[in-house]
Order: sequence, then structure tokens, then C-alpha cells
Amino acid sequence: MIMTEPKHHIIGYGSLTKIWLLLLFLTGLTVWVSRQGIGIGHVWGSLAIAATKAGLVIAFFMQMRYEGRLLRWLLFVALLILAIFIGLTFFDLLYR
Amino acid sequence: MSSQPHRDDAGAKLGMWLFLFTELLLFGGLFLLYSAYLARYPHEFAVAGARMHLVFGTLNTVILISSSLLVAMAVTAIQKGERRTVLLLLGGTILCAAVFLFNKYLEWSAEINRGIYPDSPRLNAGPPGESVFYSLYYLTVGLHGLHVLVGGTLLAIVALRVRQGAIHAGNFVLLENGALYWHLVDLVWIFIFPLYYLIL
Amino acid sequence: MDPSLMTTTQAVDPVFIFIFAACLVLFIGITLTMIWFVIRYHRSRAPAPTSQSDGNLWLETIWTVLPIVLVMAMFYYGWAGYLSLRNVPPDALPVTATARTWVWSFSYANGRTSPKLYVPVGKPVLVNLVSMDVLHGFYLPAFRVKRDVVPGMKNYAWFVADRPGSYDLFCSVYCGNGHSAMITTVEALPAAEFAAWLQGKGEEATSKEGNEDGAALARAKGCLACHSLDGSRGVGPTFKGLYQSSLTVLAGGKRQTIVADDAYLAESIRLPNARIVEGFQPIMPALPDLKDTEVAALVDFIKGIK
Amino acid sequence: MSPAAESQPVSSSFWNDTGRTGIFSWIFSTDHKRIGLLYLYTALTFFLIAVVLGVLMRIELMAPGRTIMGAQTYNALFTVHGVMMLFLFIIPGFPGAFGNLVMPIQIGAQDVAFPRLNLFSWWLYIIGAAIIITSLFTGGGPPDTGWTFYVPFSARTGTNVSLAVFGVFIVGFSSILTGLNFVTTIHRLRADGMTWGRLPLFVWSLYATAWVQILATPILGITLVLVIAERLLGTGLFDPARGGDPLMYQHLFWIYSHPAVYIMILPGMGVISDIIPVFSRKPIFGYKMIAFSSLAIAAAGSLVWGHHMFTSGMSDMAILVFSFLTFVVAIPSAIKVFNWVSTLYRGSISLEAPMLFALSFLLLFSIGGLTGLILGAAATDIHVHDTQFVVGHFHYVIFGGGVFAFFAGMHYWLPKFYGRRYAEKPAIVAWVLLFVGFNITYFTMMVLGMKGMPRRYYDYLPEFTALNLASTVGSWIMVSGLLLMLANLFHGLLRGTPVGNNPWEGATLEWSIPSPPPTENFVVEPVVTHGPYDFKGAGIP
Ligand code: HEA
Ligand code: HEA
Ligand code: HEC
Ligand code: CUA
Ligand SMILES: [Cu+2]
Repeated sequence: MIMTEPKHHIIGYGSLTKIWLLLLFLTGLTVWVSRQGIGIGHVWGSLAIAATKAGLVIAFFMQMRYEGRLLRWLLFVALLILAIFIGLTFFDLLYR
Repeated sequence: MSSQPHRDDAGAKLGMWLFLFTELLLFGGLFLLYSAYLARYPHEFAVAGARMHLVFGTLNTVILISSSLLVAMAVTAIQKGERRTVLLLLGGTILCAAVFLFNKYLEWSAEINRGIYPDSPRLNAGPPGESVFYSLYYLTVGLHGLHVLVGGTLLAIVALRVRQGAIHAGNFVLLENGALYWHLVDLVWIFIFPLYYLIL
Repeated sequence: MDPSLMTTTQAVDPVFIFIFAACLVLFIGITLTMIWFVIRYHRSRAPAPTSQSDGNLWLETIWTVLPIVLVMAMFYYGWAGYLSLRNVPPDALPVTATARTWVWSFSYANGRTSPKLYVPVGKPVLVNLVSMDVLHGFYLPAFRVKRDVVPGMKNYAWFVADRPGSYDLFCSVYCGNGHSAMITTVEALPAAEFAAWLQGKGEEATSKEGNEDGAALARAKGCLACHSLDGSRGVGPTFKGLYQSSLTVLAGGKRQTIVADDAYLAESIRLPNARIVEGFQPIMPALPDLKDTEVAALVDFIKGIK
Repeated sequence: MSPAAESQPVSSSFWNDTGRTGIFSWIFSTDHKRIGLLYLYTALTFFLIAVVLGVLMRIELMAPGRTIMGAQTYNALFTVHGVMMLFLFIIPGFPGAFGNLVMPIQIGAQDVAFPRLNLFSWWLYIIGAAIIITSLFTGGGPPDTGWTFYVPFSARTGTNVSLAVFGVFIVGFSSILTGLNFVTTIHRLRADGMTWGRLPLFVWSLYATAWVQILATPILGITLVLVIAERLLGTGLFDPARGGDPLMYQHLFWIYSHPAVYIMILPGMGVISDIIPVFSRKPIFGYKMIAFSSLAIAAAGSLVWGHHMFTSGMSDMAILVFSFLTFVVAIPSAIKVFNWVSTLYRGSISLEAPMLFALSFLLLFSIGGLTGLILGAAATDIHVHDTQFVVGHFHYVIFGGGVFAFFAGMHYWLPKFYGRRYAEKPAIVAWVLLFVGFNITYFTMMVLGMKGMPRRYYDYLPEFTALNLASTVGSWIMVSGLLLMLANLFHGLLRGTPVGNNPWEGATLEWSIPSPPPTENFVVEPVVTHGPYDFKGAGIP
């Protein structure tokens, strides 16, 4: 059997807490941004921030940063597929 | 696993991630629908979004993020072999889940009192885009709430196994997977929050 | 008709011929090769394999590239042909096709409506597709034209009949019990005849100034798709002997026995789902476009069927 | 059913496993072989039921007007027929039955990665199926929407759609878990020396299939939930009157359901890729290309769903894009076909039952696939969309492709698990009947479609009578073929002549172990030293 056990990387409480503070800050940021009355355009802004937060959670809380290459690739594929599903649908919606 | 030669943590983790992908796409379908209708009714969505209870939304965001921190810490703790801390942290997480759901309950009853729920007379009378927005809101958040419930239960079970000592520094893949699932619940909410509460 | 104008049939058929031909060649080629190999290298003739080759880069690149070229050609012709189905000639005659379960109704600019689609020969016709309830499909096999009729959506199709005659018109999208019965015809008339028909008042109902002929209305509005006149049970209860008969209805879940008087009949037409006849589905479409005069006419008509 | 196990001490066969006894030793077993057989028999049962429905449909269509049933019954028939054939037979059946039976052995593993999850998937499948069956006899009666559950009709009809849809949802969940299990298994449990380059092509095809199951099925899940919400909560998300868009439903549905058609065919392609080399005594031609094209089909297959919506009122731009991508997805299939045919070249071909089914797969799938090109081209699809032509197309690919491969697999692999084999002659007669009957039944449908007969038509105009009659007669020939095949196959498996480890002289791992295999498959963990089609390396003359 192929048993290449990835050695476990222990993330200290401290670094986890830092990430947490960062996430809280970003949350505050989105709320603040949304109050600036930039109209619908800020959807992209909030999404960008949300994406960053998601990135942090995945990389540190979910330890993706310390996983092997395989998992990262698979995650990428899954997200790509979702993006494609949405993207191709818009070929219909935008040109109707 | 019964008839399995020897334990395969990496395999278990791979399996869990694959499962998370399916969850991702499950919600993905709803987000696809959301984006489609947002493109069609930007104005109605903005108006409806502005009427959401931002306080609840923000509060719940903070709660979920913090709970995520707690499970993440639990994973660290188990590796350090600090059993009691693990239990405390998991307890904290489950508490967060409970509070989150309670807030949801308050929020939903508030909405329903305002006569806002799928197929409500008020929505059917209002502009089309609005009822679409709220229907999507109830479905997405409802589905997410269901996941919070499941995740909470899962972590409770994990906590139990930790107390029994079935999960320990030498074998904690179950805890890890439970944590992964909980983080997914958090992830989904991270996107629900701006899309439904901050659109204006 | 003016010769420069290409009919939809002329636009689509060449594409069919091209793709079919290409596929036929491929298929025959593959089949013959296969059969030949099977016979030639059958174990009775070839007791042992005479080759162990497991690949050949050149061959494989060839039969990767050739199909690519071929399918791209198919794609291109398919697309080109499709465009001519979409680009409506400027002078096309507009007609509105209204689909409801399970009947077609066609209305013309001057208000004339008809259960059959009458068109002038040689003049392009632009059909605007309107659905009153579920999805339907506007399908003219003879003209290779098909378009779904979607509620709340402005779909259209165009075609031109190059010779007089009567052509089938099907509902192509499944729409329930009467789907396969939701068929009528395109009647292509010489221009002069068509003009006369357009002005004339045939047996068809014209909703121009509210029509009082209940029988014609019941046909035009599709009542008869569900309600029989001979007492046989259809999707809906028969009209025969309905008037003044006492029957059990469900109003908001509560069963009640009532007598089918004028008021009830009128209500059943205006708000079909207010009271549901026991043993039937609440699927009768409400027809907002019905004028009071027309409802009255329908009620009279139903009363008449003893 | 107690098969003989010649070459092995009986005790070691997975049939007389110790532990639980009676029925429980099956429905609670975590042994991939037993679960595989559970899948096989449940799937076959649904197949036969659905087949009977199909035959009934054909009888109704024998003549115009009412023949044996009313319109409502007919509508329920093709809906239930479609739902059962796809969601209860071919989609769960292929990975579930043959995937479970052979894949772990072929990669040299003792079982799948998560045996208990594997059993759980089967149970979900059964529960879902039970719910679907219940929906036929309760509430407003069997659903009458077609297997596509298109809104707004599915949101309005009084029939029991909600329950049926919920059942399908459960089955979908089971399918996801199977896929997840297989991907993990193939990544983690390959025996030493079983490199990716040495995986049997059946395993490759399952790997591609599993990814489709994982990434596409959730979309179906949420879509069905939306239908239920539409009916029970009145969410109005697809109701134009309240701002919804019916086309969004179609997008969501086909985002799953086109990739799903590759769930139906990919395992079949895998079976064929395993059978042809064995019966030609020659390595498969272009192993890498075939393995890769399976992944290519899975990937490209997720980009073409729009081709089911060419007439729906979708934007012309989208039609341009989806038509283009549809043609792209045809290319990997083309490559496979060419490679299969050239594997025959200069081999030593023996036409036994599995090979006959495999070769007929080539022809029927080619016909089905090539008609797919007609459907993929915008101009031509407009004419044949929603006509009997489409019905012909997908019966050629699913039945002529997928199901014939399934039959091939049954003749090829079941002897391994029963230790006995069927009689050759009847098998061949059955194949002839099936093949001939099949073409009569479905080719006429394509002609009907070209002449303009729409699908889901309970009644039709007189001009279509002759061809419909022919088609019906064809289905009867098929019936006899199928009955003969099943009778001969299973009589043989229970009573037929015993077989050794390697009746077909295959080089893949499953032929290196006893038939029937012991519970743990490999008494000693195998070390793989040769490719799956390297007959010399496997020491076969
Ligand atoms: C096993 C299932 C399966 C498979 C494998 C396929 C394969 C393909 N299908 Fe099919 N399809 C269905 C099942 C399947 N389909 C079903 C169930 C429906 C109906 C759904 C419903 O409405 O109910 C449908 C409907 C359907 C439509 C919609 C029709 C309509 O409703 O208007 C289209 C349109 O593009 C299409 C196209 C294709 C194409 C291009 C392929 C390609 O993958 C085919 C590739 C294969 C080949 C090309 C043949 C082999 C190659 C050669 C012989 C070599 C030479 C070839 C070249 C040089 C190109 N299919
Ligand atoms: C796996 C896929 C599969 C398979 C194998 C079949 C098999 C058959 N199909 Fe199926 N069919 C579909 C998938 C499939 N079908 C789908 C998805 C649809 C679309 C539904 C929709 O429109 O929503 C469809 C629609 C469909 C229609 C179109 C309905 C319409 O549009 O009006 C018709 C019409 O004749 C038909 C006929 C048949 C027949 C006669 C068989 C028979 O298999 C014919 C062959 C018969 C045999 C091979 C053997 C018979 C054996 C017995 C009778 C055994 C005796 C029984 C017991 C012992 C219990 N099918
Ligand atoms: C889609 C099929 C359908 C169509 C089209 C339809 N009906 Fe109905 N109708 C029904 C059904 C089903 C019922 C019984 C359930 C109910 O009462 O709604 C019904 C009930 C009725 C009743 C009450 C009958 C009774 O026995 O109490 C009347 C009157 C009626 N319809 C008139 C009409 C008229 C007039 C039209 C055309 C303008 C029409 N219907 C079109 C399906 C239809
Ligand atoms: Cu109207 Cu089918
Ligand atoms: Cu498709």
C-alpha cells in the first residue's frame, strides 16, 4: 500500500489567534465598505474581502497550507468547476 | 474501519475533503441562482438587502468565526495532548453553534412578523425581484442552518469520543475531520453574509 | 415569392445532408474495418497474435486531428444554418401564437384570431410566442422550425411557406395530459385568398369586440381540451348536464355540496381554483383575458348542453 | 446460491464468509464483493421493471389513439421508466455493481477505502428507491413530468412529484458517497507496483466517473430541493409571475444531467477497454490516450449542458458557445473508438459472448454518438429537438452503449465471482436477438423523429403508424433476447460448468486469484510487475 503519511504540523494558539483577529478586522471592513454607499458596484469589493477571509480560513484553520500538493490541486479543480458552471451560465443571461 | 488492513489517516482526510467539495457545490447551486437573479434585479436586491437585520448578520459572523478559531485550537490542543482544553474548546464551539441558531430564530421570527416569508401576501404583492431575494435568502440560510445543526452534533459526538479517550494525540483524524466540516460551515457563511446582508 | 429569400427548410436541410453524409462515411468506414479485422484475425485464421504493438504516435495524432477538423466544420455549418433561423426578414407578417393547456390560438394585427395558423404563401411570417401557463413548444416539422413557448418570455420564430397547403403544427415541449393532442395546422393560402380570410369573419372566434358565440369560444379557449360535451370524463368534468346538477366541491379543503347555478359556473371560469370539484386536480388555468361578455357566453353555452 | 469453488478450499471463498448468517450476512456486509452483488441484483430488478414499462409504452404506441392505456398513464409510464432506468439502474448500477466487484481487486486492494460508507451508500440507494416506489402509489399518483421534472409544469401538476423528487435526491446522495469512496480508494489503496500507468482502463474510467459523481451530483441535489420548495413553500424561484426564470431550472438540471450521461457511459467504455484486448490476445492500442480521454470526457462533459436548451429561448451567444463545446467533447470519444478498433488489428480474435457484446457496443455507441453530433449542431438540433430522434439517440448511447457494456461485463466477470459459467450457444443466440431487436426498435424512432414526431407523445398522426408498429415489434424481439440472456446467464452461474482462475486468459489482477475470490481477495498482498494488458508479462501463452 502507498502510505506516505504527511507529518502533522502543529499550529500554535498564538498564530491561530492572529488569523482570528485578521478575520474580525476584515469582517468590520466589509461592513464599513458597504456603508459607503458606493451602490451595487461594491458587491465585487465585498466578494473580494470574503474571498480573502475564505482564503485565510482554508489556509490556516483548515491547514491547507501544510497539506500535500494533491489536495491543493483537487480544491483548485473543485473551485474551477464551480466558477465554470456560473461563468458559462452567464453566456446565456448576459446576451439574452 | 472493519476489514481494513491498517489505519489510513491521509485517506480519511482525503475523503473528508472530497465530501467538503460536494457541500461546496451544493451551496454553489444556490449561489449560481443568486448571481443570476442579482444580475437581473440589481435594484430590487439592493432595496431588499438594505432591509435585512445587519446586526444579527454581523453578530452571527463574529460568532461563527470565533467558533472556527475554537475548533482549530482544539486540533492543536489534541496534538499537544491537552485533553481538558480540547473538551473546553469543543464545548465553546458547540455553544457558539447554539447561540448562532438562537439568533437565527430571533431574526426569522422578526422577518416573519414583518410578513416576509416565501409566498407571503406582502412579497407576492411587492416587486418580483424582492420575493426572489427573500426566497433565496430563506433557502440558503435555512440550508446553512441545517449544516450548523449537523456540524454541532458531529462535534458533540467527537467531544464524547475524546472524553472516552478514543480520540487522542495518537489518533485524532476524527476530530480533524469534524473541525474541517465546521470550517466549511463557516466558509459558506463568510459568503452568505455580504451577499444577503451587505447588498445595497 | 422573391427568389433571393431563402426558406428555413432550404437553410437547414443542407446542414442535415452534410452531417449525415460525414457520419455515414465514418460509420461505414469503422464498421467495415472492424468486420474485416474480426474475420481476418479470427482465432481460426490467426491462432496467435502477429503483433504486440500497443500504440503508434503518428496514427493517434492523425485520428485526433482529423476528427477535430471534421467536427469544427460541422459546428460551423450548424451555426451558420441556425443564424438564418434567427434573422427574420424585415417585411415579415407578425402573428401572435398563444399557447395554453392544450390549445393554440393565433391572433393577427387586425384582431382576427384563429385556432389554425393561416399564412400567405411566399410572405415571411414572424410568430411571437406567448404562453398562458406552462412550457409549450411551437414546432413546424415541414419548415424545420421549433421554439419553446415560455411563460414570461418573448420568444419568436419565423418561416415562409413557398407553396400553398396544409402543414402540421405540433406542441413539442411536454405540457401534461393533452400534450400529444395539442396539435393544429398551418394553412398556407395564396396571397389574395389570405387577404380575404384576414378580413372575413369565418367560424373562428374573433376577440375584437367580445365574441358572444359560446361554442366557438369554448373551442378557441381550449375548454373542450378538458371538458367533454358527451358526458365522458376528461381532465375536467364534462359539461353535459352540468348546469343545475348538484355536486361536491372542495373549497379550501372543506367539502361542500352545491348546485351548479350561473353564479357557480361563472366563478368556476373566473377563479377555477376557488372551488375544486371532488376527484379532479386544481389544474384548470384561469383566463384573465376573458371578458365578462365572454364568460356570460360560455356559461350560456354550458347551460345549453343538457 | 452456492457456487462451486474448484481451485480453492471452499472455506476461503467470500461466499461462505464466517460471521453473520442468512440475509444479514448480505445486507450488513461490508465486503465490497457482497455489496457489489447487492447492487447488481437491486439494479437489475429496477431494470426489468423499467423494461416492462418500456415495453408497455411500445404497445401503447403500436397504433394511434388509445391502445391499452390513457394519456395520464402513458405520461406516468415514460416518467417512471426514465427515472428508474437512469437514477435506479444505470447511474448507481454500473459503479455500484461492477465498480465494487472488480475495482478493488484490479488495483490489488482488500476492499474499498471506506467499507462501512460503501454499505451505507447501498442503503441510501435502497431507501431512495423505496421512496420513489412509494411515490407511485400514494398522493396524487405517479409523477407525470418526464424524468427532467421541468418547471413550471412540475411545480403545478397534482401528481406525487415532491416525494419522487425527494427519492431521487437520496439516490443522488448515495451516488456521491460511492464516487468519494472510489476516488479515495484509487488514490490510497493501490498495491505496490500498481502505478497509475498500470491501472486497468476500467479503473481509469471509474476514476473519471467518480469525479463527475462528486462534482456534478450536488447540483442535482440542490435543484431537486428547489423543486420541492417550489411546490411546498411556494418559493416562486422559477415562477415567471413572481420574477423567477424557468430557464434557470433547465440550466441547473442539465449542469448535472449532461455530465450524468457520462456517468452512464464511462464505466461501460472501461469494460470494453478491458474486454477487447483479452479476446484479441493483444495489448490495448493507445493505453495512455484511452485513459486520458476518459478524464477529458469527464472534464469537457461538464461544459456542454446548454445543448439541451437550444430551442428554449437561451441567448444565441450561449448556443454558439455550447454548440462549440459539444463538438469538442465528441473528440475523446472518437479517439477511444479508433483505438478500440485498431486493437483488433493483427490480434487473435475469439468471438465469445463478452466480445460480441463489446463489438456491438462499438457499433451501437458509434451510431448513438454520431447522431449526437446531429443534435450538437445548432441548425439541425432545432428540427429534431424533443422528437423521437432524441429518444433514438439516447437509447443508442445508453442502452446500446452503457447497457450492452453492462451485459458484456456480466458475461465477462460474473463467472469470476460464481466460479461457474453460462453456456456459450444460448448466450450468442440471445445476443443476436438483442442486437437485431434493438436496431429495429430504436432506428425506427430516429426516422420518426426526422419525420417530425415529437417525443412524450401518447397519440400520433396516422402517417407515423407503420414505423411505430415496426418499433414495437422490435421491442418484442429484444424482450425475448433479454429473457433468454438472463435465464442462460444465471442458470449457468448456479449450475454451469466450473471455471478456473482465469477462464479468459486476462492479465489483470482479478484473474490471478481464485474464482470465487476469498474474502480478503489476496491471501498475500500482491506486488504488480506488469501492465494490465501485458499478457506475456502475466505468463499467458
Ligand atoms: C450514455 C448517455 C449519453 C451519451 C454518451 C451521450 C453522448 C452524446 N450526446 Fe447525448 N443525450 C443523452 C445521453 C447521452 N448522450 C440523453 C439521455 C439525452 C436526452 C435527455 C432528455 O432530453 O431526456 C441526450 C440528448 C442529447 C442532446 C440534446 C438533444 C435535444 O434534446 O435536442 C444533445 C445535443 O447536443 C446530445 C449530444 C451528445 C453528444 C455530442 C454526445 C457525444 O459524447 C458523443 C460522442 C461519440 C461519438 C462522436 C461517436 C463515436 C466516435 C466515432 C464513431 C468516431 C468518429 C467521430 C468523429 C470523427 C466525431 N445528446
Ligand atoms: C438505461 C436507459 C434506458 C433503457 C435501457 C431503456 C429501455 C427501453 N426504452 Fe426507454 N427511455 C429512457 C431510458 C432507457 N430506456 C429514458 C431516460 C427515457 C426518457 C423518459 C422521458 O421522456 O422523460 C426513455 C423513453 C423511452 C420512450 C419514449 C417515450 C416518449 O417520449 O414518448 C420509449 C418509447 O418507446 C422507450 C422505450 C424503451 C423500451 C421499449 C425499452 C426496453 O428496454 C426495450 C428492450 C426490452 C428488453 C431489453 C427486455 C424486456 C424484458 C422483459 C420484459 C423482462 C420481463 C420482466 C421481468 C422478468 C420482471 N423509452
Ligand atoms: C387544463 C384543463 C382545463 C381547461 C383548459 C379548462 N378547464 Fe374547466 N376545469 C378543469 C378541471 C380539472 C376542473 C375541475 C376542478 C375545478 O373545479 O377546478 C374544471 C372545472 C370547470 C368548471 C366547473 C365544473 C363543475 O363540474 O363544477 C367549469 C364551469 C369549467 N371548468 C369551465 C371551463 C371553461 C369555460 C373553460 C375554458 C375557458 C375551461 N373550463 C377550461 C380543467 C380545465
Ligand atoms: Cu403544449 Cu405540449
Ligand atoms: Cu447532453
